[in-house]
Amino acid sequence: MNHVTIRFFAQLKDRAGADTLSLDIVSEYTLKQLVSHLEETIPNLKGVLSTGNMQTAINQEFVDDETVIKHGDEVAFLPPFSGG
Amino acid sequence: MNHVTIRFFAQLKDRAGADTLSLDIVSEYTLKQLVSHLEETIPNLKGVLSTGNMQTAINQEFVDDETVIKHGDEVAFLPPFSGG
Amino acid sequence: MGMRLLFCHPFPAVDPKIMSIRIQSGDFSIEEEIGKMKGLSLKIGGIVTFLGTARDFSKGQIVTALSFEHYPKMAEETLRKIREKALTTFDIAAVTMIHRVGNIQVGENIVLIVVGAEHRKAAFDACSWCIDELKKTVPIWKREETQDGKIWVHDRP
Amino acid sequence: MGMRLLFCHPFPAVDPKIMSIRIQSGDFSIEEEIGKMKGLSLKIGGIVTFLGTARDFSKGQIVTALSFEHYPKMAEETLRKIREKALTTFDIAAVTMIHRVGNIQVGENIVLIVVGAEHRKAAFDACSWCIDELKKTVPIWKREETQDGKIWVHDRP
Repeated sequence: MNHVTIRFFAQLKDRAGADTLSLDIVSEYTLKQLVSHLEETIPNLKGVLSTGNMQTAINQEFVDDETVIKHGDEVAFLPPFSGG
Repeated sequence: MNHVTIRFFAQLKDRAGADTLSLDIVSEYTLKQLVSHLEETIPNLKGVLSTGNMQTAINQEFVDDETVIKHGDEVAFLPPFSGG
Repeated sequence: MGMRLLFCHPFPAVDPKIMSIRIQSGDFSIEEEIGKMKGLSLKIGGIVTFLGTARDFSKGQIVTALSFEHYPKMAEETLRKIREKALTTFDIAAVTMIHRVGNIQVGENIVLIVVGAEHRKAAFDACSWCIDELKKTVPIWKREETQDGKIWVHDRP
Repeated sequence: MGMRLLFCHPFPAVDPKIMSIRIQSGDFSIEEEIGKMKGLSLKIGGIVTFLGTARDFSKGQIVTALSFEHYPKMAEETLRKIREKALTTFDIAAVTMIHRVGNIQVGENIVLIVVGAEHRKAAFDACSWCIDELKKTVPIWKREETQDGKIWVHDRP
């Protein structure tokens, strides 16, 4: 059982209705599979997490779709930045 | 008789030993002639006022060598600037 | 001997106000940040600053207030990387970067970049580069309050 | 009626501290100048400043103090022209230029340029241009005190 923490920011937080999710994953997921899982589970996120301008970080480092999620990972979905 | 005021700045002031000179000129001088006159009169200024990097202003406007000095003019000799 | 130990601080607390990379909710003092930088080196002859402030309109809409959110740790770490890269890329002596988060009123300060160098050209280039990089790479998000409600800047139709 | 007249000021004295072009012997406050500029327009979203400070060395010599001299009226007028040119050349909203004269200690402020704009690129370009122009065209001269004595900067052998 892999325990992961999901973090949502900005508009994603509003859509997901939460800034943090705790998730237990039975099988070994890639990031791509996790995205599909979340988009199915949370209807408001459908088609949003998988758009091209979304970046993802695992444990504060940018990662790509094929990265395998490990136990204890913090997966953060980052909409386009607008600081400054 | 043309009465003119000469102003020296920075190193020129040190060389001339004064920041302001009051001068009565009998004939009609161009700036070039005024420079020759000053370089002859004040030995410390010899070859200094006529160097290429010296700028001259009459009544706070830049002028060239052939400008004719008029009664009441303020002639300022400006070494290369070093503000900022 | 016992008395002297009372004055020993092997792990002194770092005053957050002297740190050159900060994300904070409160305002900052430009004069104070410049003063700290001047105190670092008398070799610094030129200091270029960029101050971003909250404007009252955006894309044709009147903005009445702003709010910023960041990804803690990652935002600070990214700022730190920008600072390090700037210090090695440009001929500069010091960089300070501060970004506010939380609610910000129109006219208030949002972000401050201060770059000190021996010569001004490098300071201008580095300061401009730092704010560009900050906007591109630091996980911070802006929400604007307009007559249409509260809108995250990149979520407009 | 008579009382009200006491409060009439048809020709109010201009406070030199609010003027955006100044040559002065005393120090200036960067925060104050930025604050005044922000008060001018809520359209200003980016403010770039250049601060020139007195370094402790110059051309391999240790400098212990500085002194600046200017050509009154012409120096102010030239600063004014630079400001006007910047406001018409670049897409900016406001320019402040202040230069100190007289004796200045190492580490102290010498010159301040503040440029406010809707967008930062124009503010960076204009601020950099203004300080370049100031150095080239404003009749101000610097004298450095080194171990060789007091030397006007362009009078070195």
